[in-house]
Amino acid sequence: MVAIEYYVILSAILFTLGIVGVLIRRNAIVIFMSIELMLNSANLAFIAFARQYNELNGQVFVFFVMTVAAAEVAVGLALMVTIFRTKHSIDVDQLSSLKG
Amino acid sequence: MSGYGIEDLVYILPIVFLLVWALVLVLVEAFTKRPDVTMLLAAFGLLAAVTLSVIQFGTEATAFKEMLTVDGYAVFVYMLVLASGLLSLGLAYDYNRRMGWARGEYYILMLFSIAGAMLMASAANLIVVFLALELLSIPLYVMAAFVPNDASSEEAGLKYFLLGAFAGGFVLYGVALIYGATGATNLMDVVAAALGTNSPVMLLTGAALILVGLGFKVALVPFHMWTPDVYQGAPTPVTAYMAVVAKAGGFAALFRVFIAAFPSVSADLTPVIATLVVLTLVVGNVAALAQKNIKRMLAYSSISHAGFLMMAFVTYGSALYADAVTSLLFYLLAFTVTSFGSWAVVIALEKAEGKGLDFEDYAGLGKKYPMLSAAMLVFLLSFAGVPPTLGFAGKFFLFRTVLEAGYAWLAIVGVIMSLVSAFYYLRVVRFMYFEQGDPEVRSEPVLNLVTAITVVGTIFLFLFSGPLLAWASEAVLALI
Amino acid sequence: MLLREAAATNYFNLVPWVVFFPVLGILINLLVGGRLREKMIGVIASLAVAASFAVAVLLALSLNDQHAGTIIAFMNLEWISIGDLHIDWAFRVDTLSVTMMLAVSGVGTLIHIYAIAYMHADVRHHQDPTRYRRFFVFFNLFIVMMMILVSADNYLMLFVGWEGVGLCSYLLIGFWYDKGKGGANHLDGISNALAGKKAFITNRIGDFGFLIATFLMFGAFGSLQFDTVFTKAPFASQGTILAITLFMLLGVAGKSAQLPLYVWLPDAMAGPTPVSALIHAATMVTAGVYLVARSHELYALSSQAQNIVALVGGLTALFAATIAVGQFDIKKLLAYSTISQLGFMVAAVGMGAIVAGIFHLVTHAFFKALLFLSAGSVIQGVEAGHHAMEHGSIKESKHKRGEHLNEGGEFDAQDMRNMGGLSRRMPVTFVVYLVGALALAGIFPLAGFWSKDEILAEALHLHPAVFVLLIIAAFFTAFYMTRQIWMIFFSKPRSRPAEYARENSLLLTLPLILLAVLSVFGGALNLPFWHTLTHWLDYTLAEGAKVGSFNYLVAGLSTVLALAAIALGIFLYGKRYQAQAKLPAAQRPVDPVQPYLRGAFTGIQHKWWIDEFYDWLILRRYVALSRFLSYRFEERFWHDWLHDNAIAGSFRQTAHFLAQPVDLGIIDGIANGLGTISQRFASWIRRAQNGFVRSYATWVLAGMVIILGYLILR
Amino acid sequence: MDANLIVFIILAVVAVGSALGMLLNKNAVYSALFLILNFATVAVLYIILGAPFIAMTQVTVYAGAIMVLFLFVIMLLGAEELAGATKIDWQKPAAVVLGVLLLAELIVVIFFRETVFAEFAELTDFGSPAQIGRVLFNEYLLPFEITAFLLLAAMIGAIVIARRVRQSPSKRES
Repeated sequence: MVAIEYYVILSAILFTLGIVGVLIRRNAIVIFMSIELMLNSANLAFIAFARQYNELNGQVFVFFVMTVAAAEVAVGLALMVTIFRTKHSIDVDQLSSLKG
Repeated sequence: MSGYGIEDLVYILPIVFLLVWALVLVLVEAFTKRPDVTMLLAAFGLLAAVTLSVIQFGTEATAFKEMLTVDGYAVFVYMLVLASGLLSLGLAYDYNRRMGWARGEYYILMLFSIAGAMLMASAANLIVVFLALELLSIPLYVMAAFVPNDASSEEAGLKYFLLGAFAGGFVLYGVALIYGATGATNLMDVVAAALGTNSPVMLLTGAALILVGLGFKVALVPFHMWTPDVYQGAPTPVTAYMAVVAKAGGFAALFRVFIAAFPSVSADLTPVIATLVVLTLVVGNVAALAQKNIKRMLAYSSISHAGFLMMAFVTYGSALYADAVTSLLFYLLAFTVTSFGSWAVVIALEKAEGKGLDFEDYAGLGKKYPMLSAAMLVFLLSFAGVPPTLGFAGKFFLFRTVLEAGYAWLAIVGVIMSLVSAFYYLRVVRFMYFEQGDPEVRSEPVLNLVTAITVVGTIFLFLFSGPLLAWASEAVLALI
Repeated sequence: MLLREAAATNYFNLVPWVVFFPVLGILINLLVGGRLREKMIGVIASLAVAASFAVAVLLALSLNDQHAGTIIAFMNLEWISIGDLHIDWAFRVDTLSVTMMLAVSGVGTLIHIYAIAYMHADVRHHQDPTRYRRFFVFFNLFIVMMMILVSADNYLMLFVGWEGVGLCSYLLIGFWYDKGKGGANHLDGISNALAGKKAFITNRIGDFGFLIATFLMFGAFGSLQFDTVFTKAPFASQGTILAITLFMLLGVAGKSAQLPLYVWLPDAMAGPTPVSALIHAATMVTAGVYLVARSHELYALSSQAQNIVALVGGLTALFAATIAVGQFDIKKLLAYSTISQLGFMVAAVGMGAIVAGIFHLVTHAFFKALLFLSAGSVIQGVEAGHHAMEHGSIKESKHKRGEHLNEGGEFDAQDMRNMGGLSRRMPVTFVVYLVGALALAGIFPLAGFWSKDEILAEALHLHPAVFVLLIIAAFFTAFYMTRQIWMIFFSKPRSRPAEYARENSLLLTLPLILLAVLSVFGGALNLPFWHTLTHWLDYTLAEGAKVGSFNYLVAGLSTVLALAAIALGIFLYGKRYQAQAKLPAAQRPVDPVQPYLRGAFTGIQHKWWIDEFYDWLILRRYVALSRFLSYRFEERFWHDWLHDNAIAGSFRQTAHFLAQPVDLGIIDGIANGLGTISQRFASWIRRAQNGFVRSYATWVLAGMVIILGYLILR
Repeated sequence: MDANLIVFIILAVVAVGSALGMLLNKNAVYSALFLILNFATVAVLYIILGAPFIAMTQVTVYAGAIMVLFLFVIMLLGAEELAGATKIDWQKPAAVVLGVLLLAELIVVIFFRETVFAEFAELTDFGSPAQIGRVLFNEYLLPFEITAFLLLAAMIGAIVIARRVRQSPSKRES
């Protein structure tokens, strides 16, 4: 069996990649996917730790996170559709009229 | 079979009632399509929840297998956010009708969000903190983007959503790391496990991630940058609502989590917190000096108030934490009353969505609308911490707590920054009283009522700072 | 825990607000007053004092439950700490201080309201409406200082208030510093600036005494805190106590206008009438009485000191009452009456009859404020008549022959010889004036009857000599008030302006009516057999207040004397005055009493030449000395520096500094021109706030990385 | 080398590679497909870690439902690729540097933590639907209920935003 550390480090890598994705992509939908990747990496950590502690709490948390992700997707995609209707683009760099 | 009893529901009756009432309102709205009816019913629901909270006062219990703690602290925040909800309804009702997009869903979403804030104040389990945070935030994303076909509002909504979800990811990963470090997410178990280790770096990292995520919600520098943009773009009643309720919920959770779960690492975290406080105070106040739009100015001002609120936090690990929470709750109360008042005045002057929000639009207000400008003066003085206003009492107790804890330098920074803040508040006063202009104000009954209540509250409650403080200090006792 | 303590259930911790509310009024008026409508300035100032009053009421209610009162240290700050001297910025809440607070802020509120209307006319009369705001700022400042004085918990804080009220008094006496009558040291009036200076210098002498007393106390007891001083006093030597109390008496004589330092008060009437009413009748001048009452434990230790204080009070009471008989200026007469009544109070507290003294202090505040304000109403009524006459609405001969002009050759609206018959033209003022006069004369059942009789009754068994002095003074009191009433309100108008005088607005008369009500019922504070005030003050006074028995003999005697004096007054000033007025000027006596008093009247009229005596005794010596030393220095100092800089200059500078930069300069300057650093910083922040959601996220990440880096490397 | 480790390394490489693919691909549709691959790989890891039920859910709900929704929206909007260039040039280098720093910090934290993990025992029937259900509805009933309201709120919010009555400007003015 592989040590739990490896799983946690994998989850840290995925978490970081998710963060970097948020920072470097302009497409709002891809940014959002990167956030999903962040949540997913947390899920991996939860499952790994659940295995470590031999308890199912960590697995149950993953359920909740998935629900939250689903809820965010519903709202987020709706927002993006609306923005696209108004601005005909989902480039976040073009959403910079509010500043200063 | 499951080990749950009716008492679990009774302990959190205000929240249960509010959520069930929101469900009822979904049906009512679906079948009547009458926003005003929904609004009235929502107001009734909030009032009922306030009543239930009053009954709740004095309860000290955990509910739902230690997922929630109901104590004076939680009930204080319940009342605060419920009252905020009522004031927000008052602000939104006239505004939404004036702008022509009144919809009943607005009030329903607000009820969900308030329930989220209340859950945050009660949450005794990190996973509940996360879920409550989402329940608070998701309706807010929608409300920020509520204005149809308005680029600013939609931009605000999307910015808030993306950054909010981003910060939510930090909180979640923090929870995961704490779970990994301690094998628990329940605050009691976390603190018990943390006490066994002498330098729990993973726990610290988890705590720091939670601090970042919640710090984003309450707008601490450098996690604040969404605030001015979103406050400016969102419809003003929503801005007023989130300025208070998101802060109240965020701070309520932050304090409970840190005091209950992370006292063992306070020595490591306190310098971080103090640095965040200083950054927040300086950036918030200095940036506000350069603003010309009143919504942005108030946004930066609310950032600086987050700094003041956070100031109480430096003592969280010491024996003085109870005083810190007392000052926090009191300051939160002061901020709530003052903030809603000032936003009410902003709404009164807002001609169309996004119009009438520059300082120039306030020129001549003092001559033409002496009552309104006097009210604004009171709010600005309270923001600046000038007696005899609630804001003064809030700052006074806060600085005293910080001094007691031995952070004299921090108190000095606070005092200097409140002096700086006086300048941008007084700029508005200058426009109101010393500049020539012809502002146009709509007199709307509900809005006027909110202004009147808050202006009376700002001064009148100040006279009863003592009893209020006593109340807040009782609220603290059962925190852990 | 500290916060718990702050949240006590009573209102004692509100006590700093009796001071802060007026401060707030000042701030508001300074900051935005320039842009407010004139009335709003007055309303704000009045509200500030009313709020102070409300706080005082709350304190009184709390005291009702917790009689012992308390000492509230403001923000737990140690005010001064030099060597052994530790003085807290502490407020004393006990029945005595709260009684004073109530009187000061209560009467103060009414006078503020009165001043809203009065000063509106007054600034126009003097053709400088810009000073309206300044007046209320000073007026509020006075309340601040008076409140500090009465709420002090130590002699040093009391001294701060003491000096502060002196400063305000001095600023307000010289309020129209560039106006005023003729040259210096004129028989009947001196220029306003000079009057201010006179008050200032006379008070300096008194304050000097008080300061020495303070030093002595610190030397003897090592503290200036009241309780500590009183605890240690019994162990000090007789000589020390006597020295302290007598130096203190000098301060009392200065502030409360007692012999021999009373001379400034009549000239202080140069200030606007609300000032005379509030500062020079109702409140500030009673500070001396309060000081003795507060220090009664010291005086109780030295019977000689008590004796001297009582005699000074008694002599002053009689002496000033005789002078009052010969005055023609409506306000000066009241000023001498005030001195006389202060003599009553000082005599009372000197004898150890603290309650009687405070009781009279409170009732006197009611009826003397009433009299002054009514006098102001009369003056403005006559001025209005004069104005109407001069500006065309009445085309008749300009002046009636025999009108009394002031030194500048102008019509004198304060000279009672120019009045007469005003009862029909100003009915409200007449009624309230009459109430005030009867209260002052001590007619049953008005307020003055009860308080004055209590003093007399106490004097009878404590100090018979003083009793004699006082009862004669009481007789004179009733006489000169009758004289005044008759000269102002009855018979026919003796000048054309008096014929056209008219009643003032309700804003002006309403406070008068309220004060009249207080003057009628004020005696209820300490009626015989109930002794409300006695029991109330009992909680504070060390050896306990003695519940005096109502002395029917004294009451009867004083009433009979008062009625006799009134009858005599009516006899002299009724028909006879009217008849004499018809005589040719050469045969006409200056005053109806002159034929009876002959030489004595000349003495009275010249105020027993005290001013001249002082002039000869002090000023001449002083001038000779200074001439001998350096004429130029003297001239420069007294005239140029003190007058031009200290009075005129301070007005201009203060007003200028406070008004201009605060209104526009500072706020604008800082907000628009921001210091370069903060401006650069702000623009940098604005640039970072570039509107791009991704860069915002970068900041969040950067913050996270730095925090984690710190936590790992720590 | 342990066979388990080899399997783990292969899966980890696939997971990181698909994440990088999502990150770097210009086309949003490919990004979404890479993310689905990533989720599927992680699901396999879940199975190894004794969470077969969660793995199922991951595939059906996450990869199956949510990501399909993403794809649907991308196609609907026609937003596969964005025109134009970014206006903030320093964003990418800053992101990479900060990302590397964060990762380094996290790795340090994970390796230098104090809680030493014990060797874990093999369990039978760990992570089965029945067990998860028992924990979910016993311990975590309240969070479960909260998620129900969360979904409801999100649903209402999505409907409010997406199904707006398109008003003509003149109607808005009135």
